[in-house]
Amino acid sequence: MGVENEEQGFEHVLGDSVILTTVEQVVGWGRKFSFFLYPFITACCGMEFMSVAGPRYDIDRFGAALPRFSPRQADLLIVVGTISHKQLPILNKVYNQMAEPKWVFAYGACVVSGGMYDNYSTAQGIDTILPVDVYVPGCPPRPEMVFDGLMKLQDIVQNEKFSKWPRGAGKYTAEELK
Amino acid sequence: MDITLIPGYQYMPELVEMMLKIVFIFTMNVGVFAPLLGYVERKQSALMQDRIGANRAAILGFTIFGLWHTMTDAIKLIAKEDFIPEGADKPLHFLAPFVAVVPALIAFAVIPFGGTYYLWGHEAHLIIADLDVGILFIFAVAGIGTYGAVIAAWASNNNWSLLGGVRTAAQMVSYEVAMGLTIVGVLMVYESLKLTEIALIQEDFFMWGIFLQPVGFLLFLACALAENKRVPFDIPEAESELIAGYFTEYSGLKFAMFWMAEFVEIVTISAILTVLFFGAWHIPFVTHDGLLSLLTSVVGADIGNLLLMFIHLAVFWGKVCFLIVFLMLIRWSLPRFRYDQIMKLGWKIILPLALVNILATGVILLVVK
Amino acid sequence: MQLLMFYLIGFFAVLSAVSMIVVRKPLNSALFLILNMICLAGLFALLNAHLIAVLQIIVYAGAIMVLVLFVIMVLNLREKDGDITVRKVAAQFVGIIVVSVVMVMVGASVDPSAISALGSASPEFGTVVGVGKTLFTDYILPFEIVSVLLLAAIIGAVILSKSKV
Amino acid sequence: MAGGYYKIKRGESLTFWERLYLPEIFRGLSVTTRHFIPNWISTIIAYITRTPEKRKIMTIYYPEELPEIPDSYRGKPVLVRAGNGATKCVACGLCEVACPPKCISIVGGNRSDGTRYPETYTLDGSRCIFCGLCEEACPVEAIVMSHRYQDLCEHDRSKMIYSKEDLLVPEKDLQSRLDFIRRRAYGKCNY
Repeated sequence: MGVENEEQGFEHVLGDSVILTTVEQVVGWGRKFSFFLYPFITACCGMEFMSVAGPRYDIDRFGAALPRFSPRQADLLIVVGTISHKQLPILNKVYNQMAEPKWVFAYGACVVSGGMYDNYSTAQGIDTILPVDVYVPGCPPRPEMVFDGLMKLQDIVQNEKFSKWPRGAGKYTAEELK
Repeated sequence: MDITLIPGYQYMPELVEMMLKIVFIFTMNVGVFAPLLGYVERKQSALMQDRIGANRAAILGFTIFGLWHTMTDAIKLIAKEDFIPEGADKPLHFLAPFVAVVPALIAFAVIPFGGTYYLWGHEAHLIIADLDVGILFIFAVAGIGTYGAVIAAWASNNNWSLLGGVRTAAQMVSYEVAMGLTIVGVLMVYESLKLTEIALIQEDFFMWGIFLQPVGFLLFLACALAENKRVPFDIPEAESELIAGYFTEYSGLKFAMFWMAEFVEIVTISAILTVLFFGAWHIPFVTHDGLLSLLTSVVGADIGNLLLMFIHLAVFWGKVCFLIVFLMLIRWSLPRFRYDQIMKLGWKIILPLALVNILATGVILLVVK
Repeated sequence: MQLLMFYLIGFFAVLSAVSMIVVRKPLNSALFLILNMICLAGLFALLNAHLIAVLQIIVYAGAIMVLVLFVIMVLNLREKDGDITVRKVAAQFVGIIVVSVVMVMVGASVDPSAISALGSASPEFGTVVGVGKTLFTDYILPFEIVSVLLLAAIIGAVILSKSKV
Repeated sequence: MAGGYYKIKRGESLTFWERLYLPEIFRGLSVTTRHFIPNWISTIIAYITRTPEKRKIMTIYYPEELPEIPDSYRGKPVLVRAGNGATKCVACGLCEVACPPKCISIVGGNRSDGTRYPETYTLDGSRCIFCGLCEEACPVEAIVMSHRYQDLCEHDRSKMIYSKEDLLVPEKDLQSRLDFIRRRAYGKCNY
C-alpha cells in the first residue's frame, strides 16, 4: 500500500510525464520478452518443465529460454516442485541473491499452496515467504497453462512503474526461517 | 578556405581512411555481429533442436523472425541492476569486463578484410595496421584477453568464480602454446607472418590454407575454440559445476559485456580462419586483376575499384558468417570435455600432432623446392 | 609525436612499476606488473622492434604473468592487515635511502657522450626478418645450446612431476 | 526427422574409429546438421508460401494455435447446471472425502421440498490437482472435469478459491465429457 501511495506522489510531482511513461513502456517491453530464467526445480513438475522448454511447446518463443544458473543474471525465479520447510531458506537465499528487477513464478499446486501435501513438512505455498507474481495451478500444469501464466506476467511487466523497484529482500531473514 | 593551409593536410586522406576503417570494424563487431550473434545463437540452437525459437516480440505486428528479441535483451540488460557483491574488489570488478572486451576488438586491427584498391588517386588498404608481426600480434592480444576472466574471477570474492578463473588461466596457458605451434605450419608454407601477404598468396584457389594445411586447420580450430572458452571447451564456466564460472557475480550491463566479448572473439576467430585457411576475400577461380579489368571495362576505373571493394567485402564477411554458423554448430552439438580431458587433449594430442605437422610440412617443403 | 608517445608510455611504465611495489594486495601488484610489461612492449614498438614488443607481451604478459596470477589465486592470497610497527617504518626509511643512493650513483655513472656515440640501429633491427637473420646466422650456436638446455629442462620437469609408480 | 528411430549398437568396448574420436565428432555434427538445415529451409519456405502446416518443426504456436483436447482430458472441475438452473449436487460429501488434497468443502442444506443441496460449495483451485476422483465419486454426475485449462492462472492466490457460482457450467457445454463418463462407467468395452 505504501508503495502505491508513493507512486501517486511521484506521478503527482511529475504531472503527466509522457517521457517517463514512454521510457517505462519501452523498458517494460524489453523486460517482458527477455526473461532469463532461474529454474528452481525440486520435484516432479520438473519433468513437465522440460516439456515446456522442449520442442513441442518451446518457452523460447516468449524470449524466456536462457536459463542462467547464476541468480545474479536471472530475472524470473521459476519455482517448480514441492518446497519443504528445509528448502525454504535456500529458496529465500536464491531470491535475495537475484538482481533487481526480479519476478517469481509459482509453478504447480505444491508451490502455489502446498497442494496435496497439507502436512508438517511442506511449506503451504511459497507466498508465505516471497512475493509471488503469477500462480499457475495444476499437478503438474499443462504447458499451455504455463504460457498463460507467462503471458499474464508479461502484461504486468509491460505496465510496471519504475517506482516498484527495488523490491528488496524476502519477508524473512535466514535466521527466522530456521 | 584553402584546404592546403591546414597543417598536415597531405595526411588527411590517410587519416580519414584510417578513421573509416576503425569505425567500420567497430560497427561490424559491436553494432552488427555481437547483437546478431545473440540472435543466431538462439535461433540456430532452436532449429537444431526442432524448436522454432524466439518469435513473440513484435513492433506493429512485425516479428521479423524474432529479431526484436535481440533488442529486448539489450534493453533488459541495460535496465538491470548492476550488482557488486559484498567484499568484492570494486575497481577490479568494474575493470574486468573492459579488459575482456577491448583485446577482442583490438585483435581485429591486423586482420585484412579486403585487398588494395585505387580510388580517385588514393590507395586504400583494407586493413587497419599492416604489422610485420601480424599473427603474433593476435596471439599477444588473445593472451591479454585472458586477464578479463582472471580479474573478474578474483574480484568477485566468490569461490566458484575463483575456480573458474583458475581453470581459465590453466586452459589459456596450455592452449596458447599449442595454438602457436599449430600455426607454424601455415607460416612455413606462406613464408610470412604478415596476414596481408598470406591472404594475397591465396588468390589461387589451390593455395588456400585448407588444402595446404588440413591438419593444421583442425588443430587450430580446436585451439581457437578452447581459447574462446565455449562449449566443448567451456570448462571455465561449466554450468553444472561452477554456476557460471568467472562471471557468476556479474549482472546487467557488465554481464552483457562478457557476452559481447565472447561474441566478438567468435567473429575474430572466424576472420582469422578465413584469412589463414579460406582464401580471405578471394573468390575461387577469380583473380583480382581479372575481375577488376572486367569491371573497369564496364563502369570505369574508379567506380570499378569501388565495386570490387564492395564485392570483396561481401565475400569476406560472407565467409566469416559461414564460419560463425559452423562454430555455432559445434557449440550446440558437442558435449563438454572433462577438465582432465581438456588438459590431456591440449598437451598430449594437439601439441605432439602440431609438432609432427611442422616436421611433415618442413620435409615436404624441402622435397618440393 | 613519437616523443609525446614515449613520454606518455614511459610515464605509465614508471607509474605502474612504482605502484607494483607500493600496492599491498598481491594480485593488484601482479596486475601492475602486467601493465608495466605492456608499457615496455609499447616502448619496444616505438623503437620499431615489433617482434620484440609482441614477444614481450606473449611471453611475459601473456604466459608468465598468467602463471603468477594462477599461483596467487590458488594460494588465495588475500590482503592481510598488518599493524604499522616501528620496525616497518624503519625498514621503509632505510629502503628509501638505499634506493636514492643507488639512483644517484647510477645517474652519475652514465656518460652522456657514450650514448650519443652508440649510433642508430639498422632499420631491420627488431623486425621479424632482422631478428631471424641474426638468430640463425650469427648466434646459431648459442641458440642450439639454449634449445638443448630447454629440452633438458622439459624432460626434468616431466620426471619431477611424474608420480612414482 | 521426427518419427524416425535410430537403432544404436552398443559394443562392449570402443572400436578403433571410436577411440580415434575425430570421426565421432563429425558424426555428431552431421546429426545436428541433419536437423538444422531441413528445419531452416522448411521454415523459410513455409513463411514465404504462407503454409505453416508444411514446416517440419512441431512447435505449437500456443495462443494462436490450440492443441486438440481428448475427451479424457481433465481440466478445471466444474459443477453441472441442470436444466432448471440449479446444481445437480445433493451435498452428499463424497467428493469432499475422495479429494486427495482436500480442496472441496461443502455446507449442505435442505430445500423446501426436502431435497438436499449445497448452500456453499467451495473448491480451492490452488490446491486442486486435477485428478478427477471427485468426478468418479459423485453419484449424481454433479461435478465433472471440464476441458478448460486456460485462464486458471492468477496474480492473487485468493482469487483461485472458487465458489459455487464460479463453478456452475451449463450442462450442454459439458456434453462430450458427460458422454465420456457414461461410456467409461457403464460400458467399459465400448471405448
